[in-house]
Amino acid sequence: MSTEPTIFEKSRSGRVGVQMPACDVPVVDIGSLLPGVSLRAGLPLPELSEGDVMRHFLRISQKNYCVDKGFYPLGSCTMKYNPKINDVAVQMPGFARVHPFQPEETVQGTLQVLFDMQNWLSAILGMDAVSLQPAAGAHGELLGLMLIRAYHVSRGDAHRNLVLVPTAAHGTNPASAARCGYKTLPIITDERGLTCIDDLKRQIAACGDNLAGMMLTNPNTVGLFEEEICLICELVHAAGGQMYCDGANMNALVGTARPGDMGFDVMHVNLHKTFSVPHGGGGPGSGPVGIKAHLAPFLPVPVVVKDDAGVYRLNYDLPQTIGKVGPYYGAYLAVVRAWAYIAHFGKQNIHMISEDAVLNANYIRVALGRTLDIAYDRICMHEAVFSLKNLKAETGIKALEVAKRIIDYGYHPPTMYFPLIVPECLMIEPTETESLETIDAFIVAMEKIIAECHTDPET
Amino acid sequence: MSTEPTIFEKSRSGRVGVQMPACDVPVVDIGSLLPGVSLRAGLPLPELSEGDVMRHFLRISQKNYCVDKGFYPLGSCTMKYNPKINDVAVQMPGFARVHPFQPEETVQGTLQVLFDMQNWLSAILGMDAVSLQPAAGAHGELLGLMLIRAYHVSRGDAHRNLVLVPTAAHGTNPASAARCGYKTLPIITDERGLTCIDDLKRQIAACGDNLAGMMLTNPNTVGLFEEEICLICELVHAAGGQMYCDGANMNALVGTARPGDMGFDVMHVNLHKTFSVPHGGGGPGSGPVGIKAHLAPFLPVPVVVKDDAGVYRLNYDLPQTIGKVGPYYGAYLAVVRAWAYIAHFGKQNIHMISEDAVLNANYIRVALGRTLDIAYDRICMHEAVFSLKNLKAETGIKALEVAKRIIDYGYHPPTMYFPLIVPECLMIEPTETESLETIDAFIVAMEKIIAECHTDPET
Amino acid sequence: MSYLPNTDAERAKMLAAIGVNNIKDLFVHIPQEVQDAADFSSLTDSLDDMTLQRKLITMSSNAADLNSNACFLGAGIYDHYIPPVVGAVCNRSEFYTAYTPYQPEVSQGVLQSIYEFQSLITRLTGMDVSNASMYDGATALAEAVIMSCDLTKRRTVVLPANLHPSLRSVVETYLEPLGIAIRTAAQNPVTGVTEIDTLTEDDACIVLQQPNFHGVIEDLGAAVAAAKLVGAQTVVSVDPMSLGILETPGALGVDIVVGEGQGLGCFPAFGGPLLGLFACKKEYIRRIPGRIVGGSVDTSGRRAYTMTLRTREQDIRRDTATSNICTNQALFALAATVYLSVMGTQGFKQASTLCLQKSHYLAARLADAGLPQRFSGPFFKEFVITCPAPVVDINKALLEKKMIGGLPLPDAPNDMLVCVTEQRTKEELDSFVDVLASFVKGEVA
Amino acid sequence: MSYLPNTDAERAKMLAAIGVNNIKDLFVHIPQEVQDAADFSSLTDSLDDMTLQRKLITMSSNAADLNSNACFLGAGIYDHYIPPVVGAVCNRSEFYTAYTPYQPEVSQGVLQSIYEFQSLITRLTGMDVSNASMYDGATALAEAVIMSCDLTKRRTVVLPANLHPSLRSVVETYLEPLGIAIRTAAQNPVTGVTEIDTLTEDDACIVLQQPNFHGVIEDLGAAVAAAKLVGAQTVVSVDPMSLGILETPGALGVDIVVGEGQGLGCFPAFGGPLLGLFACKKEYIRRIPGRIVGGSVDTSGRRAYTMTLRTREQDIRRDTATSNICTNQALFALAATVYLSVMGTQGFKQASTLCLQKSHYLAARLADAGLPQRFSGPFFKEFVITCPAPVVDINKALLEKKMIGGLPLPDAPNDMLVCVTEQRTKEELDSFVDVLASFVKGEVA
Ligand SMILES: Cc1ncc(COP(=O)(O)O)c(C=O)c1O
Ligand SMILES: Cc1ncc(COP(=O)(O)O)c(C=O)c1O
Repeated sequence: MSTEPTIFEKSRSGRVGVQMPACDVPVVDIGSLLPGVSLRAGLPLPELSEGDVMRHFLRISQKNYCVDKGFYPLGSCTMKYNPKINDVAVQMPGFARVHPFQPEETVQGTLQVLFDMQNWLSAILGMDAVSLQPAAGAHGELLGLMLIRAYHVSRGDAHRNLVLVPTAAHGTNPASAARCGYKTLPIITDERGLTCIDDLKRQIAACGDNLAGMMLTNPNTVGLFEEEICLICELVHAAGGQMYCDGANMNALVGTARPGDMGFDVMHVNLHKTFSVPHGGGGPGSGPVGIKAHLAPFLPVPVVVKDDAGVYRLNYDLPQTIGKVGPYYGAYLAVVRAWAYIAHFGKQNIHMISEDAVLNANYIRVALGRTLDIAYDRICMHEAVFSLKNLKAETGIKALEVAKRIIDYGYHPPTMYFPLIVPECLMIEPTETESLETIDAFIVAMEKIIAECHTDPET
Repeated sequence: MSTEPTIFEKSRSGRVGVQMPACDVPVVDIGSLLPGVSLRAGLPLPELSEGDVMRHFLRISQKNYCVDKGFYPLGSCTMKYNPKINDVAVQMPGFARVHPFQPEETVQGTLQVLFDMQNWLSAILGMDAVSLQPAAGAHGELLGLMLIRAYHVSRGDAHRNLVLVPTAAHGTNPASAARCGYKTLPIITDERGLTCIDDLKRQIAACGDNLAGMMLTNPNTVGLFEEEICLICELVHAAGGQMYCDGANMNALVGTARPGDMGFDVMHVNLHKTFSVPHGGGGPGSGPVGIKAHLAPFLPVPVVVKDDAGVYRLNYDLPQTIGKVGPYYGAYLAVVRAWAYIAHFGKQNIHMISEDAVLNANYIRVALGRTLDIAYDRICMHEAVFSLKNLKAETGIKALEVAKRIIDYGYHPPTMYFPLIVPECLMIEPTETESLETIDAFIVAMEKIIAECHTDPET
Repeated sequence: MSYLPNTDAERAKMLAAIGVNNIKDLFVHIPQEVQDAADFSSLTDSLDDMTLQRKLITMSSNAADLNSNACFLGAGIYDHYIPPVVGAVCNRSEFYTAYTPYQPEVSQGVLQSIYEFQSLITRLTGMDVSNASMYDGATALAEAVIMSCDLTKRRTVVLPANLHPSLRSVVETYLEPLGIAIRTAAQNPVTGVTEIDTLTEDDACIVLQQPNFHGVIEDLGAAVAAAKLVGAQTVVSVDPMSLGILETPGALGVDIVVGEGQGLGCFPAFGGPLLGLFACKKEYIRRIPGRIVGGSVDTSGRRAYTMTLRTREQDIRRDTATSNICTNQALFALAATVYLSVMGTQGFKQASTLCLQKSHYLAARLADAGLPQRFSGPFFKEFVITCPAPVVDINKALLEKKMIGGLPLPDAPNDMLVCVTEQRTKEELDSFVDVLASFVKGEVA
Repeated sequence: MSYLPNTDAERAKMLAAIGVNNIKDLFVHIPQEVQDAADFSSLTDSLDDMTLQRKLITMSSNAADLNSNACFLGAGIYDHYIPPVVGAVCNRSEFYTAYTPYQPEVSQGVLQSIYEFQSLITRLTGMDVSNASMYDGATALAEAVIMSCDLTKRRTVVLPANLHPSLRSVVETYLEPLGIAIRTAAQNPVTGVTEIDTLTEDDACIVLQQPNFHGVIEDLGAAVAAAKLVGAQTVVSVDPMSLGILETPGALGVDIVVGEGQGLGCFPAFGGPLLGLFACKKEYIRRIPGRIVGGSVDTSGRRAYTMTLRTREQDIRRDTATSNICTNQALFALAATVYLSVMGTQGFKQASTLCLQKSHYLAARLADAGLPQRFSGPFFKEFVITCPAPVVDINKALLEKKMIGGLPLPDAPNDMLVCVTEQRTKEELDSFVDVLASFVKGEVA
């Protein structure tokens, strides 16, 4: 991998990459247009031709792995294939080249996507309403918690300031709680890999009437379905708390089961995981929030509605709204992509997403379980979790080293050391868009690596 | 570079990459729709998901060098940067999604591009008219020769069947002549690297009144301008022949000089060289033909005209037309790209194309001439030609080996062994879109390789 | 200029290094009077990047495109569905900005794609070998006919009367300077099928277009049998989309198959660039025009691809080459490769079947509405109807309803060649019938 | 389904390998009553690929887009020119289908692009450090204000009255649960500039929007001076396009600069996704929200990039992290990086200057036509005019001439916030004046 200089090092004084038009209105001296305003002296941007720029970014791009190149076994990240129709859609002028403040009548097709998605996501999540405003999962968590808070405040329960968060939860959960002014209390995971009900009861009791709610990832962060979910929701509800579902792992459920039917009051889902929005090297994503009806009065504005004449409108008239968590209507183009993904499957086939995702994961669990130790030996959902504790004890080789070695075989490494509760953890999520032969080839590579660990630990 | 299986090896029976719609009209048994017609049994195409297909082609793509990645020092190929606005243009529905047989009134913007380009290329080549029909340079040669032939036939000179073609010419020249039913006579290149006038006179005399014309590449295939071009044209014209210019090297002249002003009667130009149409891994290209007025009656149909009302029309009414060399109006999308390239420079800046191309080439000639032997030591045009004859004598290392070694330095090899008249030939053409520092870096790499040849000939 | 990296300072430095004072000194070999004559004033003013983009959008908008209008025009260029992955692949810099793969070390991507293209074309046509593409279906046919004359050492070819007029014109133009004679096989006026009982021992080949210009399916087996009797070859110009259903020309004994590949993943694009297909029996491989890519094993034992049988080509064989073609249509061959790969057995068959079913539905509905078909022979996706008014007038009425009508036939202005691809919906077909029926009923002048 | 590779045969094989009979056996842990409750009947019918593409085209066509209509709307989202190379880079699979670059060995492309993004933003703003992006300009401002409270350990922030209403709403929503108080600095009703003489020692920071919601340029230096007097910070939400002309906030002593980066190469896209910019003085680096990429040298001495200062982030620091942000806007940061690289010093300055010149031309022409500006302060590309009729009515008239009018102000329905970018031509500006003048003259009801 040769080094590519930075764009600044490639700059040459006086080079031009874009020829801008001459000014077609009479040019006035800037000083007289902006009297008393301090103006900048230099503008130290790079100077390159268009071709220089293209080459620079093409060269650095080729240093990158990507899902269009191969398998990302990243647990908890749901790196699925990004369909190409979505890329075509987000270039269409009625989606890409419209201004958020255009009059509603001029953006009916544009609004239809939002309206449909509010409804479709509600149906998929089993919720009563959806806000598309959050820009990512963590943003959705924050919104969800704000809605819970607004609900409590509206009922005179402003004192409820404690949120239960499993130790195994993703870091955004406690961080979002803190951003909402909440304190978090940990809940431990038991030997089954599930929420420890005894610990939960203990902590609920400890909260007294200050319990605001619980954030639970389901399927959870070790890839298991919280089979006592209905009980958990009952316990939290009984203590006056609201149930928040971190829907990052929703891919295991799409078309099969709905968090709303399990007792959750509010949840987010990551369109950049479950609904094929590309990760873009770290974003942008989209984190819509679904809610039960009792939280609807607090939704951020606007929501998209269809009036009696069948015209799509932006409704700002929610007197109890919490306000806004984003400036406009969310990550619009991400929503367009997710619209296309859902529409492709439709009501007839939506169940195939979770079925193939879970099938692939369990296949990995069993097949790779012959070589690695399965962290929790039971049917998993969208991902399989392994512990390399014994390997480390026997050979001194750590999960990190195994994961990095897989790069030499042409794969992205799996997720490592998350969640922290599994020692020397490797977490593998295939998604529904990987094929049996890709998975088999990956397993063979892993087997080779583990064999190497025993025979030839230096490589 | 790992091996990627073929698309057939990746196929899995029953896999689907495109879901087609169910038939929305009543389905009738095929046998009764096509009575007596033999139908195929199997259809052995590959079966893959969309993601499988994307990965396959992405992986093989990364094995390829390309101009967006780096410098192609390929002499005679004019591998210049392909501006990105052109890619946007050829996706626009009024260009990409129109049918050639639509009524003229429904494709006015589409036709305007053709009309403009007929005129603009005429101006750039110094010709009276242009046909955009040929699909590539060789196709243009064939058309040009057919026009010459039709001209002779129309004057009762059907017996003229001999064409003079320099030994140094590109292989398409004699091949095209053969396709036009012509016999070719060779002309040698003298020690200056130019057409040997004595030989030319000798061969003209030998032709008697059977001379149909001469095909001359100018600037010629060793990168030099035929400074006696006016004399050459006079000699051929005096013998009743027509002058054909192979305009493959037109990049050296664009905006500076015009073959039409030198005495040529007909020529082609390669839009995929001179006018930034990408090479596409071998095509498609476009090879418009420019002609003087006396050849206009024979042009292929249709030509685009603008009527008195300012409406663009397709004119098929050329009674003496040779017919058609392509089914419609040429490589339309290539013409759109060339339109954009010319429009960007415009009348004010078109000269910069040839100036920077020739400047870059002469800089290479001088700078690399310190290390390699220049084949013809004089000011060159768009490319510099070196002979590695002495290097081979001293070290045993051939031009081929030097050229292949440059791959290890991250470049495409230069053109080798063309034209054949230069022993151990390396031909380097930078074009106007390469920068000084790219050229300098390339020269440094070449110097290192030559040094290696002397010190460490094994690598 | 946005594409020229060198600055004036760098230009000055380079001139100094070369040892001249002025850029004009580099053009001293061009006669001054030639330079003085150069006049570029009829070119456009230089357009900056922003204005250029605007101008292109404006021109493109000044057309009735097939995104916004339902297309019933065919006649060689077809509005078939293009899966988006075709564009995603072909727009990769590594493919579209690459040079011809003469240097295999840095061209394995393009080479493998062409190798796969050739394999796909042989599978589709049932032929033994395919080349790496020709300019278009028309020149491919001309080349095939010339190859056939070379192979048989005969100088007459038989073209069908119902050959696409553009194809016929290109073949005539190519053959004229070579002195190859053309005879025409008549068309049965009732069925629309070519009558092929006229071959002689002077004929190098009989050409058929499948389906023919009028959309009717020809009997290739009969042509092959007739040709064999006189030692002639059979050359077929095929619509590849029909090969989702029809028996392969290979299985029927055809010698050379050519065709227009535009429908396989390439835009109509006002008729260009196109994709010429060329496949034949393996005994003719050394006479094939153009490039061929072969697979082999490199020095380290890995599979590698390279251009093969180069000695047929013009850059080596010069005036005795099998053709003058050099640049071909590699990128569009890639498009067809991606298209056929992603459509796959099932998708391609479905597309083909939808063309068949929908065109027959429309023909039947039109017949019911009083618009009979001109020919009775079997058809695949195109057919000719005789209208009660000039087709140009009908097409105006169709355009108002956002439909692009079919082609008025050169010899019969009231006859329309209608094309129905898999992209036409029932709704569109029914609207088409409504407009035409209104002419039958005399509702329109 | 086109995206699911496994066939039924493969599924059966996998189920057997797992040791279950039926796919439903893998969902046994989900309570049956939950599964039974799931109802997806309100989803759309499954759309095949061809119909899906059609449907998307149809929806997209049902909007007045900015390709076909000249846009005078701004207010935070701008119709700036986007050079085509931005799309060519961002649409490369290697960038847009890559994951977050946690594994530097396979992510050097994304990491280098973010490193360059950060460098460009510091150069543009004159600040010391930049992060790898925030969701949008609004949440970036909220984060900046919270960071300022953390740094100063104060619990009141001062927002200007002329802050963009969406920004204000987001900041309020973010601060409310944290119990941070908001005070409002008044706007001078004549000049439109913020009055900043009201700061106290309880204030963590004063926020300014530059230019402010009404387009008027604020005096950042004065704010910095006033803030310093009471030990408060200055936070500025800047339109990056104005930084082609205006002095950098860094040079004026601003502590934290945020902004909406959409104008730097991203489509308006109905307002999202967007690109939050976040830059500050280097002493605050350990308190920055979100990701930062640093450059270093790898084991073999080559330059390498990696995410740095990770211990600020939520995945490590959990509830004491500097923010909860995880996924950010990497791909749009790349777009801005390509945009700024290709525009370069000259192009970017020109774009900025064209905004300035053209907006002033329009303002002057409107004033001549009897449409005065509401504020007298200096402006960059946006300004408020008071119209003789409700802006919604005027906008209808403009739309008929293919123009998208400016924003009606929330507090004054006859006031229009007009925006002029470098993309508006003189012809468009003059047509705009004509339409508005017709209202002044009372030609329109
Ligand atoms: C379980 C879980 N929760 C929350 C998040 C945060 O989502 P985002 O990165 O979209 O903000 C993630 C992302 O990795 C996650 O895996
Ligand atoms: C001098 C010369 N003439 C003719 C040609 C043939 O042009 P094309 O490949 O476009 O048919 C070439 C192409 O390399 C050439 O260099």
